[in-house]
Amino acid sequence: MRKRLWGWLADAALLLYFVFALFPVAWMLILSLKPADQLFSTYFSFTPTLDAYRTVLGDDEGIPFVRFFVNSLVVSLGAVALSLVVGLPAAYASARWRFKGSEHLMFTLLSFRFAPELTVIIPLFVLYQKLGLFDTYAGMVWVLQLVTLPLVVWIMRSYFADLTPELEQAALLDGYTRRQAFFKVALPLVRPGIAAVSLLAFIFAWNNFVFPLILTSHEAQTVTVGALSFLGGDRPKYHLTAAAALISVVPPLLLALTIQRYLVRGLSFGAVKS
Amino acid sequence: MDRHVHDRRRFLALTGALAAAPLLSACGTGFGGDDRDEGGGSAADDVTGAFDWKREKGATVKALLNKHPYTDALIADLKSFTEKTGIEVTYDVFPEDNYFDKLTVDLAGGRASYDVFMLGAYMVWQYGPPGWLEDLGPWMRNSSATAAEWDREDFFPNLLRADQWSLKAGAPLGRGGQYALPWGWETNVVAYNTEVFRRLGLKPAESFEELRELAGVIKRKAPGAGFDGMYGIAVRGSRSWATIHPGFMTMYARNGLRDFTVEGGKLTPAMNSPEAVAFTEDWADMVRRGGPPSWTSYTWYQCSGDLGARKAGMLFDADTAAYFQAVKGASPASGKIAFHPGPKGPDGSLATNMWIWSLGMNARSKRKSAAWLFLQWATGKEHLRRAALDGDHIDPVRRSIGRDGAYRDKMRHLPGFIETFETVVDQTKIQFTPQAQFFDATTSWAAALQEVYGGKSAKSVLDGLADDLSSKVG
Amino acid sequence: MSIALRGVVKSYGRTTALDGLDLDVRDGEFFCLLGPSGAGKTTTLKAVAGLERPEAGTIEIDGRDMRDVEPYDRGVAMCFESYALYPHRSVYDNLVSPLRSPRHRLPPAEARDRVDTVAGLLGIGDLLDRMPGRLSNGQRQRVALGRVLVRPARAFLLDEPLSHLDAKLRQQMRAELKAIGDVRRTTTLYVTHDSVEALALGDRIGVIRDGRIVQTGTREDIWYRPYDTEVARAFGRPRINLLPGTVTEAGRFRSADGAFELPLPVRAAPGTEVLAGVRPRDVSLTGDGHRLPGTVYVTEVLGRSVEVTVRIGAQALSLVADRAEVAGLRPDDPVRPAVRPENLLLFEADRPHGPGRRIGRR
Amino acid sequence: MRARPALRPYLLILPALLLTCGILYPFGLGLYYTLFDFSAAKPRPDLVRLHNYETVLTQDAFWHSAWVTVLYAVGAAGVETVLGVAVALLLHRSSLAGRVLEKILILPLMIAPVIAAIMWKLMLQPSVGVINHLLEPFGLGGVQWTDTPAGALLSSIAVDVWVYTPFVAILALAGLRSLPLSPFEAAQVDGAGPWYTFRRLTLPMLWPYVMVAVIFRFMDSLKVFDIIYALTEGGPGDSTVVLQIRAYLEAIRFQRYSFGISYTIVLWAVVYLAAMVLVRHLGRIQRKAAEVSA
Repeated sequence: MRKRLWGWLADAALLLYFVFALFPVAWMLILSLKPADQLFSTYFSFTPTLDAYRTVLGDDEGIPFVRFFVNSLVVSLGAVALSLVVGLPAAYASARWRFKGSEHLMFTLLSFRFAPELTVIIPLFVLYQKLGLFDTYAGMVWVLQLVTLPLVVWIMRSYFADLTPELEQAALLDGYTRRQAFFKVALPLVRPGIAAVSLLAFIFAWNNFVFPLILTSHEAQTVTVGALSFLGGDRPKYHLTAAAALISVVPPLLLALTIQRYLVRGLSFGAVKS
Repeated sequence: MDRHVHDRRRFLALTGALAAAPLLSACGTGFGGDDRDEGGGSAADDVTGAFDWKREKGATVKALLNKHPYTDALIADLKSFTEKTGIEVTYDVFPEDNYFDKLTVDLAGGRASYDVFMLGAYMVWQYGPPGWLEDLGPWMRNSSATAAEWDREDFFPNLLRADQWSLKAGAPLGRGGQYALPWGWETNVVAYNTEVFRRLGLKPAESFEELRELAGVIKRKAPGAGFDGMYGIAVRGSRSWATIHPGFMTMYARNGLRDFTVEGGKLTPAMNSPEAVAFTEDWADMVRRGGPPSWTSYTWYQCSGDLGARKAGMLFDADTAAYFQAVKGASPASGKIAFHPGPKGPDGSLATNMWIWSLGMNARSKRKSAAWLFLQWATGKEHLRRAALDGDHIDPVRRSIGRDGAYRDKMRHLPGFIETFETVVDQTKIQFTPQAQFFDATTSWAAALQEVYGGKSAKSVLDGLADDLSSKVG
Repeated sequence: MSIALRGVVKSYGRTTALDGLDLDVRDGEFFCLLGPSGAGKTTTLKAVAGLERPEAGTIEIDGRDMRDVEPYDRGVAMCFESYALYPHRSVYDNLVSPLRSPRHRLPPAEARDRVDTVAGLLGIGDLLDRMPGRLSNGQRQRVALGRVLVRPARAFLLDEPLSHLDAKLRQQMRAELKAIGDVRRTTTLYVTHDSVEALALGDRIGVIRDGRIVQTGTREDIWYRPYDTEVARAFGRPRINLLPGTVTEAGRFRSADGAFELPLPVRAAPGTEVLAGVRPRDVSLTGDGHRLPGTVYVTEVLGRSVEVTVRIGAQALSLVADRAEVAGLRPDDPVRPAVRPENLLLFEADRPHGPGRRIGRR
Repeated sequence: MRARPALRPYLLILPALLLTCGILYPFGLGLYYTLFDFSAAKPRPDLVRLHNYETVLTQDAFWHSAWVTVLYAVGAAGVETVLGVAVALLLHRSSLAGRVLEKILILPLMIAPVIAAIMWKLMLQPSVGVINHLLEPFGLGGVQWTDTPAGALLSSIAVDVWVYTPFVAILALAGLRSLPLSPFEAAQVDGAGPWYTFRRLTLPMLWPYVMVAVIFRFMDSLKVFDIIYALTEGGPGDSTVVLQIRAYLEAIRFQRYSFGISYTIVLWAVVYLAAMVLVRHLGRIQRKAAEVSA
């Protein structure tokens, strides 16, 4: 009897947290369904409309949100892909060999993750203008490495460390080269890790705000900056921002739901075994 | 100075190999405007011959614009500019929250990403001294570059003067270069909810004391009279430079108070004079007794939004802030908003501070001639009239539009709008002392205001502020 | 193919795995490397395979220095203790993996034949479509072995291939392993911690301890002439009896408590502290030899034979006898087990820093 | 890949190294700028060496901001840890509700923090905000969330907690799922109570997972910017001016580039050191946890 009471209490507590966690999202949904003139005059009873979504996806406000959406996809996927291409070998090397400077390099990489964006934003702006990277996909993909590369290297390193080296050694003795051993044996076995880290890196790249704000203007601007663009003018159009934010949740959410199982594993591996 | 130069050279030699090209930009060509030919005269002098709108046919002008109804009106009318001149206009629009960050970094980066951009008159003080803004004076004066129909005399003179400065801290506006052109503007007055005034039998305040009283009365009585959650007066309160310049600075100036005193080119903070301290205390007291809850988060949007949502009885802010709530169908309060010049100072002063959305030209632009044609058109009678009538480009910078019958017809349904505008327009000017640290000074000022509102002694807070500023501005 | 290691040193951080190891494996022989865990057995194998790079010393295969020769160029096949089966590939794909590699590539049909042959040989022909995760330990072990056997190799390196199997299966596999023709013909370096396995399989045995080879020799060498008490203890179950005592003036062994004396087959300096070793199977209740007076302490049935522990003074001596011989014995019954002097091994007493070495040659 | 084996790890790491240098370069440039008195007012800067740092470190404003930053980081990371672990424990009981809720746990993490802060600001708005509207029936209608120094700091932390608690919870949940079963079975056989099991088994073994979350969150919240920027802009007064807000105001709003960047460099140094200490600590507790589960 007492046990069941505790069970109910626990469920109630959990429910309470989820109310806290989900209410703002629900509220955004409500906002996004409100007509403009009922934004502040109503709470829960209003005349629902999909106008906000039509406005955001159309170009009525002079804000090409669909283009920003595509930009975000290109830039985030590009950043994740580059991080994987560059980060996987590095993670592999640092997991498999102890060599001079590896720990320093790893830690420096990690510290990027925690570096204040403002340190680099002005130098980067100058640099990008000079190199012609300002407002380009390439420029965004490069700067987003600050966000995605440390994540990829640190989490994947743990995955590789977790994988017994004997599998690759067996491949070497089977007559494969190191490169083949890496691609045919090690890589397929850390696929869950790759899935998880890709999702995480994708989310963080997708949600980044400061870099696209300063380093893009029109061609490569992303959804975060785009969603905020609805807040100008005579009145802030919160319903449009809410709709834009909800639309921009779709890609990471789809990604997350498809590989949720991997995600939990991915986080844990990267976390503890480093 | 010599020592510095020496040091710098040695340091450069040491680290030169490390940082190569962008490093040069740090000390030389990149930041700031020192590679301009400053003595060599204006690019405007290169324009000769008869004026021709089609002179730059085929060129493209790039504009950076703030998300604003004026901007919407401009964008809607761009086609006619292209038809008239054969110049294409591309533009980026950013929300106001990030607009100036974007513009500042862009200008500081020393690139000509944008040929023309929107800016406030205050930004001239920040962007002018580093040489980022083109002096438009030579362009205006060159009859080969400027059409006669542009009619400089048609601008309200105080607006044109507000964008002129000699780039010297403390020097009054209206002298020196023309660093931007007034395009749209706002005067700061009181707007109020006629419904609650009628229900409670209230009249607009004529003095600051009455205003404070009135705000308190509304907050006490309105909720009981069917105005759920209504408070007295909405004024800005967030920790931002933008908190100072509308209502606060207007009332401050009407009380005969100054931000700085200038003596022999030296600026001394004056926001801690005994009169200023007393006024600041009164202002904070008004907010406490009749202002919005969570005042310290209040920006333009919260203030105007509350007036529209019938949460605020009065708004002491830009007339446009109320206008956008007052027009038909914009908000629950539309049709029930009236305008009033606001309380007078002790000596009857209606000195009013203003905000001017101006258009400026990038000193580094490579298409200045085309950019000038664009500025000329955007501030010209033809576009501004269309923008005022078809769009929401109100508070005209040109007298001809203020007198225009169609415009007056359009505004007439807003009680008191035109009367208020005409009452204050001649006394409206920039009440601040021009100086490059304007944003630092007003941001700190807003923070100080918040502290006074939070209960700290106004004297000690403002003394601290003055102390801090005197070293920075001095 | 012969394998030779000379002064090989390998350490991981602060722990030294190989400490100047010397080893010679002759062409075609089945060489067992025996030692406790952590002795450096696996490291030795991996060094030979080229998977670990020694810090010092040389490794030669057929007289050729293998420094900087990549693993896939060394022509050796290795079976890992962990089996190292590719968990994401089927048994067939695991087996055929070497034959698809650039080095050993065979046309698919030939590879298929070869895999079928090996699978048949190991009795795993019906497992080919399974994933390794769904196999028993014994099956995995066979697959691992199969992956080694499927390709041409100049040497097999087998790392405890039977250790994870239960006793019965291990015995069976041991027999099978030796019977496989390829294994019989090819140089094989076999690592184990099980002395029975080593004795059963090895043409020669190397005993490794703390990263060095303690003793190398045939099984007879190891059995009859162990290098020290630890090697002696490592071989034979029940374990060898090591009785503490001293050498008397007369060159005989006297037990530490003075309860008995034994004649010694070797000469040793009088007064030396020694351990006298005799294997339980070399002690009998009924046969000839020097008889020692004692009482039965405990008896333990080992199947057809029985281990009897006899108390002689303060010493315990275990012996193995037929069940019939001990049928009537009860604890505390007096017995007189016989030890033949020629079966006695004499060791220096164990010291804190190491086991006592065998005294004398025979 | 046919290189000398000793060089192999370096070859593999080379692309990352190059990219790291590409990222390091602007950092170096930023660092270089701080040695000058570079601002809009002074486009031809002079070398001032460490003068900017001297000014930063002797400013009351800096120490105030540092203090606020630490309060924020400790508060946010602390609450997120406790709440995240609690949520993970509750979800781990694997009721049906838990399994459904787990799927949507990650949702707040997917909304850009800056947008989350704006939405919260809207909800916390006292006059038209929905939160006070909902609290009104309970007689709590007039809460002025961000209007007092303490309230503003707490509100910002609350938004941080909303966004990032799922991050901690997911990590902790993953940790719980990967704990070995045998110690728990043993404890059950020994008749240990749930509290004892939690304190002596679950917590020590879970701690490394949680610690990683704490490190990430603590480091991240030391450099918080967007949430505060969107919610309070640092007000009221100076009560929520964290270091990055100050740096932003100096470098971008007031255009004292060198000085503003100096702020961020100091912040980075602090974060770097804190990370070093915490990562080392993490190594220690990982070893300890290994002992518990062994």
